[in-house]
Amino acid sequence: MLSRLKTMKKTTRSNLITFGIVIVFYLVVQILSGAGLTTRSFEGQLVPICAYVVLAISLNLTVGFLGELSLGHAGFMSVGAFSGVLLWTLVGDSLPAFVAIPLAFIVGGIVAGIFGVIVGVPVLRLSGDYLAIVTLAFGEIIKNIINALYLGVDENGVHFSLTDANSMGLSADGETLINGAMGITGIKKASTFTIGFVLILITLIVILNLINSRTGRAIMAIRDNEIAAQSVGINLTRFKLTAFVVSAVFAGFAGVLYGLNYSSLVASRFDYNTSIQILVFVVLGGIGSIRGSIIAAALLTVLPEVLRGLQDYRMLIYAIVLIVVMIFNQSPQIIAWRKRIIGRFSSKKGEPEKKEVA
Amino acid sequence: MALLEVSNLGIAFGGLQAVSQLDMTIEKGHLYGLIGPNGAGKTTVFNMLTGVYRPTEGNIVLDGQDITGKTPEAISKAGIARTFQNIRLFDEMSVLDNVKVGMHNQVQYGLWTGILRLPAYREKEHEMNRKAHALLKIFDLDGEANLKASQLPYGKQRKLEIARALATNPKLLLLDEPAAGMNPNETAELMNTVRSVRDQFGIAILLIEHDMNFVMGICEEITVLDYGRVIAHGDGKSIRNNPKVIAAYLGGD
Amino acid sequence: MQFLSYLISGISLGSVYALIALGYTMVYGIAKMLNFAHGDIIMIGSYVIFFAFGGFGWNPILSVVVSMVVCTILGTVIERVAYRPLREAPSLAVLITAIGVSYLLQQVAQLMWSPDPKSFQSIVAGAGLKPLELFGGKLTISAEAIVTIIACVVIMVALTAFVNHTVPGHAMLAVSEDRGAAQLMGVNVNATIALTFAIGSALAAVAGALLCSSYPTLSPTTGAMPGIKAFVAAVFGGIGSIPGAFLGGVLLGVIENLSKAYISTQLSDAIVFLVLIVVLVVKPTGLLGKKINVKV
Amino acid sequence: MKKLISAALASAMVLSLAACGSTGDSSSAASGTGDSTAATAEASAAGETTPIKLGGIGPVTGANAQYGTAVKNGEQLAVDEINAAAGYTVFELSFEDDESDSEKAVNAFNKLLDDGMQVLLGPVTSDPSISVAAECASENIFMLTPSASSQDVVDSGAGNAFQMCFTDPNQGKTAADYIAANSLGTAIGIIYDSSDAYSTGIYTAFQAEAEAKGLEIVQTSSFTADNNTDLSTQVSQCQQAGADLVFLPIYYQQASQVLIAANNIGYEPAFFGCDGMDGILSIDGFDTSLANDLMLLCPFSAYGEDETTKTFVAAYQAAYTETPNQFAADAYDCVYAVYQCLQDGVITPDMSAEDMCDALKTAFTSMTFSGTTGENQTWAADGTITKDPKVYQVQDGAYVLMSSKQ
Repeated sequence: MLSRLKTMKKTTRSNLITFGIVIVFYLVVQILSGAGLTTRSFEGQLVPICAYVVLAISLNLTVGFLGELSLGHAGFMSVGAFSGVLLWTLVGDSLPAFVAIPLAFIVGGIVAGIFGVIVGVPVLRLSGDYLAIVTLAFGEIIKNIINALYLGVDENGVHFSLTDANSMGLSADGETLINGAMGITGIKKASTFTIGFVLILITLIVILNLINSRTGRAIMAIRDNEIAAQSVGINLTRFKLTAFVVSAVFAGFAGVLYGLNYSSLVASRFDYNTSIQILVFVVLGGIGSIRGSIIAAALLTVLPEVLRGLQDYRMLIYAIVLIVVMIFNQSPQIIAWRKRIIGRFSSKKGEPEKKEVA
Repeated sequence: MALLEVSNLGIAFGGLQAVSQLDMTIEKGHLYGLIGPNGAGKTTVFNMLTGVYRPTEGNIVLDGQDITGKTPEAISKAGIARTFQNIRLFDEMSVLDNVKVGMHNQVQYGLWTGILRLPAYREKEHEMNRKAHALLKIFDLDGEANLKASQLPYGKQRKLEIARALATNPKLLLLDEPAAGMNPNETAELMNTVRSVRDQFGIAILLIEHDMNFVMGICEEITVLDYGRVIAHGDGKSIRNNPKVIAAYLGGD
Repeated sequence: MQFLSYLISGISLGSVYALIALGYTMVYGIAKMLNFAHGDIIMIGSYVIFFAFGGFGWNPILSVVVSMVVCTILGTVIERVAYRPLREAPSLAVLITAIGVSYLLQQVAQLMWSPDPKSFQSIVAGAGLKPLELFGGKLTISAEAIVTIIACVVIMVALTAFVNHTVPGHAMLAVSEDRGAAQLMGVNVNATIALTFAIGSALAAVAGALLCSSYPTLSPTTGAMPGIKAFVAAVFGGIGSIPGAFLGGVLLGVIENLSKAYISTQLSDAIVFLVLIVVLVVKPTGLLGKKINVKV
Repeated sequence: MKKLISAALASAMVLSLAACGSTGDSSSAASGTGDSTAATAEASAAGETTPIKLGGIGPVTGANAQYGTAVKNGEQLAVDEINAAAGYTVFELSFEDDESDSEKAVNAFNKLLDDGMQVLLGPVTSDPSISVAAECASENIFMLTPSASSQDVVDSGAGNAFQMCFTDPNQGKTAADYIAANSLGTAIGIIYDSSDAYSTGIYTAFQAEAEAKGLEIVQTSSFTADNNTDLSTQVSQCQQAGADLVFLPIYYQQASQVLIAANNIGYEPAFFGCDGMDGILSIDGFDTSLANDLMLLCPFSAYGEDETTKTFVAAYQAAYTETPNQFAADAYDCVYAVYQCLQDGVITPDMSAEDMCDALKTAFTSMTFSGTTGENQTWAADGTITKDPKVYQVQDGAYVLMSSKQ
């Protein structure tokens, strides 16, 4: 087994390690939890961690593999969450959970994917910072509109309004489904760590397989050199859009997972700050490194909770940690200095290893 | 019928006529040189042939198919591949993957086949790997298959670019200054490689090159461009002795 | 008449965006980074004025100058400590660091000055300027609006002149075109970028003074949303272009205010952002942005 | 290798921060409640009972930090007073930040439960409260929110969540009734925050009730958290529509902007706000003369003459050098409401959180509570409060109770 692990392709081995980390983490948590060794606080963070991990992996597809900066990832999370949760509130009581929950995820993913196409078609004509700002704009538009969206049903059918609740004209026994800025309330919690874990596995399988396929190579070729990619016959629009939409679909899944974890869901939660927060996971974990995204998303979600003891200084310290880690990890001078230090310890190993593509 | 027929090709950028009235015929399996002083419009011709620029006049016919003004993607599919003056590799991808990207339209399978790892995936990937390794072997790159493209030395990067272009299974290969920055030994080696590629794959090759020994030593037919116009055409010997060409290169006009 | 009044308040709001956008665009043009913390420097500058002018009762001009000095020092220190080590790192790394700095400044402000909002006393009114009444009082233009618009135009012209006609300005242009080449030509790149941050931050102080004079609520998050809008404005106009930032800012303010007045107060942001997207899709480098040709 | 190092570094940082965090925690708690620590020592020496652990949740960082901070201060003040009066630690309060976000609020709730919280006095804002109320329902924890006024909060709590403040619909309806009964305006303009649950909730109920009472609404303008920099357009719209009363179901921060904008264009309608308006007179730098004649429907007045209010305001000013607003007052009352149950023997410190929840639910629905935010307040079984609505008018920088015809 071990010898096989050594001889297999580097990429495959790296991917297996990533899966291994996720699975071992899940098992350890389950065992500890079964033995009553975990705190509520920790268990409560597991579902959001899973959601952020999925978000970070999916954003990494856009940022790390397609090479485009998106600042609107929370927008896809938002439409996914709202559509999935809406479906859940409608059918959650009538259908068995094992049907209704996957259905909510599918609906959330599809709707997010549709938005991915709507946003992607105009956005992907742009590049660089212009693309970034337009994705940010789309995210804010989505937030703004859902914040003003009122949706309800009564015996006369579906009502909606973009002004206020009264102008929906619901009858007295009508039910408000989306209540503008108050969003959806009274959601029956459905997310569990196991669902989150399964979602992470699916995300990993799909995205890692995608990257290591013809489509993935085309996407990375576009990232590395658009002109050369075109010259070997790659349809830029099609593959850019593929990456963007797959990324949006998984953001939608993550949104559903997140939305089903709380009894209320509001659109303002998914603002540009959330998009940036996800981007921080990706950058800190290493652009293009799936495993890095997973670890960074988990650590940075836990960090503010660990810092609770600092009371008012909590977010201050968080900000400082962010800056310091960024400089420590990314500054060329400090990386060189770090290498010297490490070199001193591992100089016996002989010549520096040639870096291979992970 | 000739492989490539270019007639009356021209392009203007704003008011500037970069290339005009270019006629060129390349036969199957020929080694063809395009030379001229700096700024003569050679790379512009390449860019029109490969669809990077849309010509403002004239026609390009490849193997009986009019490809004038088509997208780079369509032209690649039609059978023209190229390398670039300033090397354009997929730097962060492995040497092997660079070549496999070149096979994008040769060995195909869909998104879902890749994601779900359907049986076709294994089969096609295997085929790609086999072909890619064979190509790399020709350029003596098979030892570096798993390195990042950007980690290759300069000369090998040029070779990798040619290998990637060949992976698209072209009828016509355009090489933009393939010997730039190489020492005489490397150049000589490259000449052999280019010849053997032509022989082995039976394709036509059009190349831009400043190294006259290279061009004269390898090309069966040469067109000379100056200020966007053809000033001479013929075999190496006739070009070498053409007074217009000498004048253009010495700047005596 | 009512339309005119909405238009003018739109131009006034837009001028504030433009002032902030000028700082964004300068820094972007020269240092090639999106300084997300710019809005928060504005906030700090506004607090300085709040205490200097409102608290200690200093002269309004003096208060602004003090705030400019504080912001300049702050901006330069941030550049030196947080951004310069990442000069050669991927641009995303600097972006994230800038976001970290933004959080940091907000937290510091909250700890120092409490999260309670302050009501900012207009320095314009404090300087004794009165609103302008036109058409027999049917149209009132606030003194703040007039000062903001004038200040914005003056600063834009001054910046353009500085960049085009002075030695440090030329150094900025050189660094903006090609950092490596500029260095070879003997331009001190670090000093030039530091200077850019200094100027951008001084501008932020002015922007803060005028922002809070017109819209008087001051809290630790005051700078965040205007900062984002100004960033949008800078891109709208063509990021890196000084007149573009001005044009983008003013247009953004006008569009925002007119859509509030005539379409929907709730959806004005969606409309603003939609216009931005349409403009960028039609003209991918913004209204006055330079087209970048990639040489093949 | 590089990644390994970074990961190791990151975790080391987290650990070290956690370490200094916990020390920081204990020291800050000690310094924050100096006399209560002394009291603890004394109490344990005297063999007194263990303290009841109260938990608070609210935004103390981020855009809504001023509300959370006021609540935190109000709760802490009440706890300190009670402990000092009793001579031992009756209550122990831990207050956790939620940045006004559901996710963080539920995290905070879980943390508090881990730390042995028995009663929850929070959260402060509506959306987090809805999520936390659902947790309280499933864990059987008693929740009393000082300020989360959405009807959905008590609905979500399924009987475990109680409010110290009016529900939003109740405020909107009461405001409309009051305006109609006293003929305060004939043409009504409204400016509300459509991105805020509190503001939208009041607005919706107000609009419906105004229609029922025959009040004419001539202009409805809104803003969102993202475009509230400039509110002059909304004010102009009300002026244009000829509104003689502008209803402002918004927080004091934006309300001050509305008043300044109206003053700038010489627009002088009557202004009427709700409890979120309270605090406007203590905004640093605000020219309070602009608020003259402003009316507000608010259960609490820092200028009240009754003994409870005077004691509270004086103590609050001494502790935090600012005038308390209704957030602080509601929070203060929350602690005293629980204290009343303790004194009545309804709860004892050794009870589990679940038992305490059951006991408090019964007690709250049957008891009468008088505090800084009203006399003889009672709770319905669903958790909503009933108290006398009071309308104040600002006169010379203080509130004056308006004579009401209801």
